[in-house]
Amino acid sequence: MQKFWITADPVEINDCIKAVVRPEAGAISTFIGIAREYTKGKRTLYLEYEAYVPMAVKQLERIGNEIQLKWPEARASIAHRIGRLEISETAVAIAISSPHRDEAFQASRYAIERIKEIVPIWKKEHWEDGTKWIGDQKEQIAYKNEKIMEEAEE
Amino acid sequence: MQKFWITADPVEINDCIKAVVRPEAGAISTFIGIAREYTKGKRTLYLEYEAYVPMAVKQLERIGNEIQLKWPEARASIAHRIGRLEISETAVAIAISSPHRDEAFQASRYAIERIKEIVPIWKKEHWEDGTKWIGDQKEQIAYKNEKIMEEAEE
Amino acid sequence: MIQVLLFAGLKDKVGASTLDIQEENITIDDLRHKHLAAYGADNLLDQAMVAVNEEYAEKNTILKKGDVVAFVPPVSGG
Amino acid sequence: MIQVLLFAGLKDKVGASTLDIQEENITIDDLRHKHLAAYGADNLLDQAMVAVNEEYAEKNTILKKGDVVAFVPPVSGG
Repeated sequence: MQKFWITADPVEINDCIKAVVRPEAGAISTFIGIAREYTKGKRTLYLEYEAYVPMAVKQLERIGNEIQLKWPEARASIAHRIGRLEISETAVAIAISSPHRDEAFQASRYAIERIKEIVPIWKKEHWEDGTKWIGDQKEQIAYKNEKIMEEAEE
Repeated sequence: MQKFWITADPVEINDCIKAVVRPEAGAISTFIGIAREYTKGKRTLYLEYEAYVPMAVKQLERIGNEIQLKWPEARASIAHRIGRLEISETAVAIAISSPHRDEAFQASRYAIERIKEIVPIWKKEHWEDGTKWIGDQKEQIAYKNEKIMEEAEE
Repeated sequence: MIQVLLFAGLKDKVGASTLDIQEENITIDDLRHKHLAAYGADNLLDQAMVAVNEEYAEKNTILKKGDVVAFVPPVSGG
Repeated sequence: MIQVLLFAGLKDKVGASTLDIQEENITIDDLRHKHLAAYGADNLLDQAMVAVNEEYAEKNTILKKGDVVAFVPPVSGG
């Protein structure tokens, strides 16, 4: 079963859940990122996501491997949507299963933070008065390539 | 729309998600507790849950209110199954929506911890060699009624 | 009359999920010692929280006619 | 030949999502300064990470014939 994918079709959290359910699991933590209409009072009409698809899939798989190293009993599945998203549609869906809830919560939080750091996917806001590619959200002047590569070798 | 309920029918996380999706939400954190087959090597055949239903619903609603006090922009929905559950079936489903992910994660973690403290629901393990009502998981000798009541008044 | 509700292991031990007790204006503790001592469920009752009319209550709460008092064993939902 | 991939704001600025460049045995930095300086996208290129054949790479990596180098602007998925 596919566990990490990028798709132009609607993303359904149950597909990620099905990919991680197993008899040893007692807890599933999921995270769903959805298109928000209002950000600080400004209205978004819709979102557009673009990805470097084959690399993005590899990076999602890498996050899954990192999770399994950090929390050996946890299993992850992640799907990310691309193309045009209407308000409240799912952009990203993450499901983590584990025997107990603590690791599941930690790993799902870890997954979304890593997605926002290393997965080549970009969001474009479409407002009433214009558009903008979003990026550099952490206000880093330049990316720290070295740091990302070191982490990959851990 | 119903946001807090106890049911003998299968619980579907999407029903909780639908109850909390709104235009202001950019993040949904969910938690799903499922029937685990193996606990420390011991095999569970199936689980049985019993609830003091009207009070359990009130306590779930109370948890929803507590969440809205602690995280004003978060909204919660919680469903708990009762009766017989086969392995990997959902016992509890929690969905929290909020504008940003931090509160969503915190509130879903809070919800499951509070369920395990104050909601009158009991689990019975059915093993190959017997059965047992589970309780006193935190190894408290006696319940701290006073503490629970103080928290209710906060 | 006061209605007593019992659950899970406590229900199994007592052998009933409800008991109707002909009392009023009595504390939960007094009701327990007067009417529930015979069931050999003291340990389970010690561990239980109590609720009156679906809200958690102190064990010195005075029960009135028609009240429903529930003994709530340590919960294990989730 | 080396293929260059561009995304998001960088793609819009350069006006292309792929560029085919007749080079080999050249570092990413040198390729950038020699072939991409004309597009007025220096700020965006400064901010970008780079990947070679779908893996993140250092900017002093030497590109070989047939390599695919991607300039990855600050990501904003999730």
